[in-house]
Amino acid sequence: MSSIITLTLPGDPLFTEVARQTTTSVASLLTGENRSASDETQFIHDFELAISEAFTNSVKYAGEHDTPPTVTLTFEIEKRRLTVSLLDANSPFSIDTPAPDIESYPENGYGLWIIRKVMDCVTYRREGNSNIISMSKTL
Amino acid sequence: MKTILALREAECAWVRDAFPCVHPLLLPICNKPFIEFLIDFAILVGSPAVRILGDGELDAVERYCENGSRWGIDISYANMQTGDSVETMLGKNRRFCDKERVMMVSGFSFVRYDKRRDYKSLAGSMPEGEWVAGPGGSITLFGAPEKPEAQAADAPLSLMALDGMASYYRASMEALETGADRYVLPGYGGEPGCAIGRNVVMSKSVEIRKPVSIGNNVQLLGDAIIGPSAIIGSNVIIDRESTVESSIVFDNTYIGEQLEVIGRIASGNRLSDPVSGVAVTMEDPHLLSGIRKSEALGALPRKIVHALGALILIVLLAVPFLVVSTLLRLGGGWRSATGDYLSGKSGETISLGKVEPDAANALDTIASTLSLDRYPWLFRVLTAELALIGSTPLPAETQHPNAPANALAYRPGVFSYAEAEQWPATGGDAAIVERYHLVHSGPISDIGLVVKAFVNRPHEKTTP
Amino acid sequence: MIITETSANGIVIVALEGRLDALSAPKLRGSPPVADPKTAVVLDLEKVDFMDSSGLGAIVGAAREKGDPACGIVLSCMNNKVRRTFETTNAQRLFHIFDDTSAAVDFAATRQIART
Amino acid sequence: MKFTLDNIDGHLVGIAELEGRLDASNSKPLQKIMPEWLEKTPFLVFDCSRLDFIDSSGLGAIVGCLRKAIDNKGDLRLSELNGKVAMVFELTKATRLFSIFTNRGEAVASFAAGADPGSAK
Repeated sequence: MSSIITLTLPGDPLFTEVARQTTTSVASLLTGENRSASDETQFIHDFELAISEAFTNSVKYAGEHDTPPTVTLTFEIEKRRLTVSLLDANSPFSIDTPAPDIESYPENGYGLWIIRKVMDCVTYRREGNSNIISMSKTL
Repeated sequence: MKTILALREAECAWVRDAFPCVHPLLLPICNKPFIEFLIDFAILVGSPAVRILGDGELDAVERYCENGSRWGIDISYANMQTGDSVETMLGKNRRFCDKERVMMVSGFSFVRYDKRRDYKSLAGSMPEGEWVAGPGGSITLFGAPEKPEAQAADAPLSLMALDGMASYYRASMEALETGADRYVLPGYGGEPGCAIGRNVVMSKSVEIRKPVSIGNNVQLLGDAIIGPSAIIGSNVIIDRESTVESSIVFDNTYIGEQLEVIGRIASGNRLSDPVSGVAVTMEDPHLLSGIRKSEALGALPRKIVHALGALILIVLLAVPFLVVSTLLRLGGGWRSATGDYLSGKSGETISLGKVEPDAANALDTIASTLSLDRYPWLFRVLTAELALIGSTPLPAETQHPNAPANALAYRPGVFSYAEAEQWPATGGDAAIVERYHLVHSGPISDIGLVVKAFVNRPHEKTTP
Repeated sequence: MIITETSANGIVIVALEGRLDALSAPKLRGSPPVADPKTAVVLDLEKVDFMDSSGLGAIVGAAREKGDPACGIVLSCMNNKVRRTFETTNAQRLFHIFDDTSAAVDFAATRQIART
Repeated sequence: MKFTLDNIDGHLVGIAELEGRLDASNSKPLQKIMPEWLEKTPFLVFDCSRLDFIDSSGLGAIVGCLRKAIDNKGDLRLSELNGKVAMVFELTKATRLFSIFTNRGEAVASFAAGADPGSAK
């Protein structure tokens, strides 16, 4: 049994907070058997972080079009698993970024690495002119 | 009195090399993670709160210990720099210390104590300063004694540096031999020197020689000899006529038939000699399963049986599939996602459509009862891309914790052996049962297992 | 995000409150004591309830520009969520992290004296 | 695989140097060349000092060689197993099938008169 929620937001950093808060409230709907409260807190926070990173990336690379950019979030809620997909119309990219070399004090380039690290499964596909990045994690 | 447990990565770097899948603080000593011995000691000393301080990643430790409510204490985590002095370490945790007396346990050492003794009064009356020290670490007290009048209480306390495989092996064996007298050890012991976990299945002909410690979900097959001095982790299979003596077998390890593991550490597909430090990584599918002659001979009939089985299912299910899937598709209840999965050949992937019918109405129930969601996969058996029954296909893009060390121990199937066995659905258990059947099942038993999987599958709905 | 600057013992304390993300990170980078390579700063994160990699990047980038990165920005009072973001990228290795702001100030002050 | 013959007290002993890895992918040549060696002598020593890795199929191949040597009324003895290889032999109890020597000289000498070459330990 799964439910699906779709949400389209303007591609503007102001809406990052909306994306985050929606994600945390959706993530808190999931329940896991034999899971402790701190597992659930962690689960919610991991999604909050991953969506913040993905949304920020979408917005950052959205400047190349004339039409106002949008980002569409799709939440697929199962009993113990949540999958969040982000669709945007930006140029294609790769999710296989290497780990940041922290010793050289990098200021950027952590985003996709963090997403891959906190999620169970991250996939990227290109459909027509759209990027779709899907992130899922089981509680 | 509060407790700070301080550990530097450099002190336990050898664990990362020897057992890459285990965080050094979670290294099992007699089937109990290292850090738990320290937590037990902190409790024995009367600490209500423990802070774990490290100069590396603590994520895995945090996931295991959480906030400590399991032990009835508060556990928190903090970072330090490798070169920090004791003063800096205390400064970084000033709020935690809160002007109370603090015990700092530092270094990667096994603390030898005796749970029956009164460490609380002893620690309370000890003067400020080093309590006990060893080559690999120390226990130091900060702040004035809580009870100025010194008590005559005396309890054994010493440290044993865990500086390599040899000392780790010694500490484990020592913990096993002193048994549950001095430490809190996991497992249920019917008699002293023999602790056994949950869901341990043992053939009648298995011989157990004390002392032994056995974890959860362990299968001991006919005529196996376990012990003396065997520490067997969880999700382990010891196959027929094998001997495990004076050895440590880590979680998720399969020990094949007619083998002799004496004075060794077996972890996954790695076998180490704790004394010389030599380690061999087995690249065979049957890890340690000895010499098998019939491997090549068995492969072809098995493929034919699988193809025939798939063909029969394709014919039988053709009508239900066409009707049900068309109806579901019209109603929008047939959603399919294509993903890449690891193929049986190393380095290659296959793309499979995964359908997840919702078990909400009658049609969906029919679909899942008849495994129609797997119907399209059956054709892949004919092209030999999938087995009819084998391992659960693993997604290609993730670093899956159960990802097989070599492709031979993994053959993706339409149905999985784990489904047939209704084995507890958690990853490690399922992986080991799949590996076991890959090695042991032949063409005939595969048919039986397919039937079992077909019948069992629809009942389990919780698997992710 | 709200940025409050105070000082104690000759050390500037920059206290942050709110969310440290792509929207607010430039504000932190622009804060004069943070941007000045010669000023040692204690960054009080007690009231930061969310931080992502943009926020982390701003802190790491500011540290890089300090004469002595490890002592130029000293961190205090981060909650578990923020600590996890640091650990995910191993950035905790770059910083001295305190659970108490006054202890962080004491540490920064002794380090400054040691250097002059 | 280097193969040399040595004459010890009238017995011709064949010495083969195994090198590198012996596993499923490269144990065939050994099985193929074995009859050629046996034509020269059934008394063989495998010098394993340069053998780095062996798995169950490699071990199977060596056991096969032993069987052939015994069928020809000879024996196959091993020398200088390194730690890793020795561990696999111990694990599979193959140590019980072979006479194993710490160096090549001893292994060859064990075939000398006095020591009965037909009987393994």
